[in-house]
Amino acid sequence: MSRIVLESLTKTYPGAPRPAVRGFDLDLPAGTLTTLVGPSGCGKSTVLRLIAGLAEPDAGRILIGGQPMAGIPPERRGAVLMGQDHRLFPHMSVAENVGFGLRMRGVDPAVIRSKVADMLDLVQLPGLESRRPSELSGGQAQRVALARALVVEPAVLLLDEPLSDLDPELRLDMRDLIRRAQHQTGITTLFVTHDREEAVAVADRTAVMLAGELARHGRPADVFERPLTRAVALFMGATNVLDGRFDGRSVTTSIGTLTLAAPPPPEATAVVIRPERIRLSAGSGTSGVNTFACSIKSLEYRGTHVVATVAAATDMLVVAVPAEAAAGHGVGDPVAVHLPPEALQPVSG
Amino acid sequence: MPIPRRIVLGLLAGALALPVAARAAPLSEDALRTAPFETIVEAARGGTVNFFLWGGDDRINAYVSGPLAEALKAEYGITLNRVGVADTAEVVNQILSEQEAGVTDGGAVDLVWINGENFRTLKTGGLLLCGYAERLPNARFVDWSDPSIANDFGTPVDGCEVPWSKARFALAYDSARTAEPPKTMAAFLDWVRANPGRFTYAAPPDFNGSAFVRHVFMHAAGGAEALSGPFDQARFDAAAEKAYGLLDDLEPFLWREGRTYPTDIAQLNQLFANSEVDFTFNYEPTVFGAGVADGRFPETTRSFAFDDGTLANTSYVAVPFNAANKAAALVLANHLLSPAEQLRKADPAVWGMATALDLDRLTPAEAEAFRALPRHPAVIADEDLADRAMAELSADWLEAIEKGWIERVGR
Amino acid sequence: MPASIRLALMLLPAVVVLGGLFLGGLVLAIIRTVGIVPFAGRFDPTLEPWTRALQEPDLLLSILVTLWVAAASTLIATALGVGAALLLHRAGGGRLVTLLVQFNLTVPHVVTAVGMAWLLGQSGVLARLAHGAGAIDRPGDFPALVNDPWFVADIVAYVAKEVPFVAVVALAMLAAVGSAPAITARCLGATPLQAFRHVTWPLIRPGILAAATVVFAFVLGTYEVPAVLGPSHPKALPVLAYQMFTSNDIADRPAAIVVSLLMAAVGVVCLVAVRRLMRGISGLEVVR
Amino acid sequence: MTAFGAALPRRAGALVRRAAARPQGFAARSALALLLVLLVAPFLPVVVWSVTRAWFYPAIVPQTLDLSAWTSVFSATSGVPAALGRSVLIALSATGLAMLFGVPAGRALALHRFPGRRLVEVLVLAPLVVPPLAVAMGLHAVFLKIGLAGTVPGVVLAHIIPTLPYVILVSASVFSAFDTGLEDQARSLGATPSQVLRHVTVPLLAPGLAVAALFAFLVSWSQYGLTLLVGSGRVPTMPLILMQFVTAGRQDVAGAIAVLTVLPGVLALVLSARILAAAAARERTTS
Repeated sequence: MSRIVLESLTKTYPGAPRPAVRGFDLDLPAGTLTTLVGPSGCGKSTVLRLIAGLAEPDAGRILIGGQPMAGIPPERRGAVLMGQDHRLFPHMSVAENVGFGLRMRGVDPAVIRSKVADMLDLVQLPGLESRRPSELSGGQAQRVALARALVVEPAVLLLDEPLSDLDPELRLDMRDLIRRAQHQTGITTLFVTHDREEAVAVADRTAVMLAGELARHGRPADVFERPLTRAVALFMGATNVLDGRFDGRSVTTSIGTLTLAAPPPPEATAVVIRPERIRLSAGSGTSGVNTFACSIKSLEYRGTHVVATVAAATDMLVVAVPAEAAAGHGVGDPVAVHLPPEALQPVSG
Repeated sequence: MPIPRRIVLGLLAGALALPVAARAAPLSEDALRTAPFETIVEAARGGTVNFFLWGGDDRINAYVSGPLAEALKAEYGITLNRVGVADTAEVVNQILSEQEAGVTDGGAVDLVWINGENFRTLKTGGLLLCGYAERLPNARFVDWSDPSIANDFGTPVDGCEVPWSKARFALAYDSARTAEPPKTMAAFLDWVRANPGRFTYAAPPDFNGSAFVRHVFMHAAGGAEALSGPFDQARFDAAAEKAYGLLDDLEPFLWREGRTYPTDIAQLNQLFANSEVDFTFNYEPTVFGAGVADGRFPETTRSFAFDDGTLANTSYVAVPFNAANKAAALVLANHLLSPAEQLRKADPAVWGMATALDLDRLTPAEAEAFRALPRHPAVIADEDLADRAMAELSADWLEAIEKGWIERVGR
Repeated sequence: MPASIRLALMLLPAVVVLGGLFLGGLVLAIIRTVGIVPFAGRFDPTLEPWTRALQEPDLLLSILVTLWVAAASTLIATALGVGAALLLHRAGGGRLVTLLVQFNLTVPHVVTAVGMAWLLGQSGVLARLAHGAGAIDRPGDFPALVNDPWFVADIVAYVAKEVPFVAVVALAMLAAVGSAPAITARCLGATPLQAFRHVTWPLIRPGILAAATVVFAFVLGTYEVPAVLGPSHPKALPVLAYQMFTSNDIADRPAAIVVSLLMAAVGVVCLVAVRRLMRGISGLEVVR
Repeated sequence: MTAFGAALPRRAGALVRRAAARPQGFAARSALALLLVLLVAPFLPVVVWSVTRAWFYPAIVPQTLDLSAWTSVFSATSGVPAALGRSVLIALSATGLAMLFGVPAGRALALHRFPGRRLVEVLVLAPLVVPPLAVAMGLHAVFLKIGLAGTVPGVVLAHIIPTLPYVILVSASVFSAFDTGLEDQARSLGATPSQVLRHVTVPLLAPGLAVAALFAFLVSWSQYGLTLLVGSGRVPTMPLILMQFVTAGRQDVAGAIAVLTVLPGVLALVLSARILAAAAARERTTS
């Protein structure tokens, strides 16, 4: 159980036009599970490779348990990487795969056997020792990979999109398993994902990474609800961004003047609101604060909910409405939208 | 880095490591020419001698690597390393290459079986150790005044090589197919014209094919005397006109109408053995006996020489200027001349190559042993050959004839 | 270790070895033909070896027959090799069949040449069978295939040797392409022949052409096969070069190098071609 | 046809398909058989000659069984056993060195982009298409000067020229299909670089590397001209000894030597086929 500190990491791959990671700072308290979320190609995996020692940073420091990692080879860092592709060694049995790290450390075979059995119990695959990787299902393979990573009791567990190749059902199971295993072992874990829901679901802390830089870091709910910057907000799914002029607790936007729940920070340039936080009501009544008349431009059925695009003044808003609430509406119907002040988040950038 | 560097470097060093030959303290060239032979024997003891010779006959190989090597080891403690080559020209080439590369000492070749233009090339290039030959103790059994010993294809030997064997040209036929072979060149040529497709000869510069062409040349020139002595362009031109004309006219009657020729004597031998043609020939008639014994020729093979004369030569051993083990080479050259070793080599059961010694210089018992050696029925009697022997042309003549053949007949 | 140094260490041994031995040897050969032998400290610039070699009366004919043998062998070997691969691919030839096809890969050229001489010669096995069947009387009645000016036995020997090589490459290409494209073509209405002609062949062609180029260049430079099976005249280029190199006349040697350099020049033309053809096959182009 | 076949009961469908496939299968099999005969034919007289002598035209079958060629080949004075050993030593050394130099280079070419890549590729491919005679003639003088000409190490070095490109090409294609993530994974799990090599890279690539080694071995084993020139005729390998007896017209001895010359290559082929088959079997049983 170790604290991991990343200090202004920068890494540029040879021949690449810009750095994959730039001035990246992150503090992972010991024993926590942090998710690192960002779009594809933002440099998340590079951060993991840098921590694992599979790539060397051009600048910056990595501290694991207070130890600077510069020049320490991967096998001596105690940081185990587990990827989306389970990367089980195809020429070894499940037991040999799980026991690999221990074998490399010269651990007594009897000890290896018992630890392997324990780990397979933990990942709920008891008795599969003699199987070959090719005889496993995708979910099983991923569990074996998790067991293989955990068995060496690493200081840090680095998970690189471990769920993205799994079916939706399995994803949830595996997510729970990872969460449980992390709790049980207390291994400091960095979990990389591009799925923002996953990112906030399992984590103690969530970090958002955009274009090689750390954009936001905090408790999952904070990051989700209070993105602080336009880019983070967009990435976290706050589709509606309204530029505006701030004046005390009100802001003038293209759809009208909105009232905020709290005074905005001075650097705020826009407000954002998530589609599911906007309320839609029939008719054109515009009574109440932050309520505007609009008309429905399109309706898109999404199963659990309906996504409505509404025209409000000169702008468009995207609204997510529970399916049954949307039942009475049709394209072209006049409606009223209400933007609750507490759901409006001022952002900068 | 998947492979530790020290392993790579270690293997590289291993691969590049040169074999360091242990050598006895070498005698100077002068010492080799002047010192008592015992000194040379002492200097050679425990050493090695690399003997280069044609390696395509397992009987020769077995003789050299077997009894000869054993005798050298037993008597002098010298290890004989036989190096078989496909063509003696390769050895000449090796020595030329070494000279060109500036390898003036520690050369690969200690002793080489050689004669003719190969000898001339090395001698004129100054690439041989000279002046020791007649000083070898066993040199007293050799008649150095015999022109066929003193001149190697017209090149004076000058103590630069030591005679080993004598050879005379003979033709072979299959008595089951050809009752009575034509015994003069004129009759032979008539036979060829009368039996189209049943004769061919190996294309010069094959050693034996070239010898056959020289026989035709001497016939066309009206006898060996016309071509004797040093090379003369006018005499050559006159003879060439007739000889190449004759060979050209012969082509339609040859195997495959003379469009192509066997490239070496082995091919001609196979054509003969499989009755594709009715004659083969060789500068060393014991080959016919050996060939019957090892299944290369039919049992009914017999041999003969032209009544109007057959070429004779001597083959020698020589020591290159840069030989690494000159003393051991001299000891071996001397040993090859010993009557006992010459007798063993002349035995058809061992090899059958005719001796280079002058029997008159041996004890009567020794001489009798040579005369009493058995003869294979396929091999022409030595006295039949000796009667008809003609001296070889000089190497210049030889080269001009070969070159002319390639240009005028071969293509 | 920085990645660039690691990379250099991976490449360096091969580059040094090939650069030193291959390029070094080639450069030494070239400068020697103009009279420079650095290791013997000789420096007498001259073009004599070039004029000597180019005046060699058989040179042009030798070049032509060598090209003829290489072209004919390559064409036939490639066609048969691809055919064998298709058959093996389809019939899924057992391990034994595959091993037998590959058997010739293990046979040194000199052995194949010798065997071919004994098989195809006018008194060889086939001639004897023909005699046994009453088709010929004397060896001379059997067609002259060995040592003939058309190099028939040479070509047959190369074909026998190189078919397995082409087949192995073609099998690998076929395995890489898989049967899906051809099946798709068949589903779209192509006949088996059309499917091969328009779909499978274009996909495997680069590999086949590369293999054919290697075969061509190899045949161009091989000494032992024409030495055993070629006629006394004209001589294949490698035979001519080797005979000149081992000639008793030391002045012939740089000329021999000129002849083998001419051979290499043809090889370089092949290299340019193969570089174009190699695109898309072999690991060289598959870069992460 | 597909729909029809699917509608039939399973067994009947299989019969119909087999019947439809038969004429084609027969033609294919006959064509293959014919090709096999063509490929193996030149080797048959070689084998027959090794156990007979005096086998003259027009005899189709040799009149005598005679093993004296084998006796003579295996006699201590023939030099053939020594040449066989020498050939094996040379081919194994050349293969080992070519693998040592070539496998890392193949990996670099398959997995990395770097400046000068094109040049390296050209250098690697060049020995495949430039006949070795010119190169050998150039090397000859240097090798003589430094004492490598006519020595086994010299011949081994020369054999690296034709073998290395094959090793690099084959290993490049092997590495291009290799997931280097497995190596990273192993490092991350605590394996040192040499442990990764031993436990992950080599076992996984063994089949491909076996093919590379087989090619190298066969290429070296088959060399004639290079050995003759660089060896100055003093490093008699099996092909050289064979040629000596061929040019001497000793078909019986040449036949026996030829058979011996083929054996190690066949052995290498069978060995690598077994490695490949074992790898394939592993894949099969586990899928």
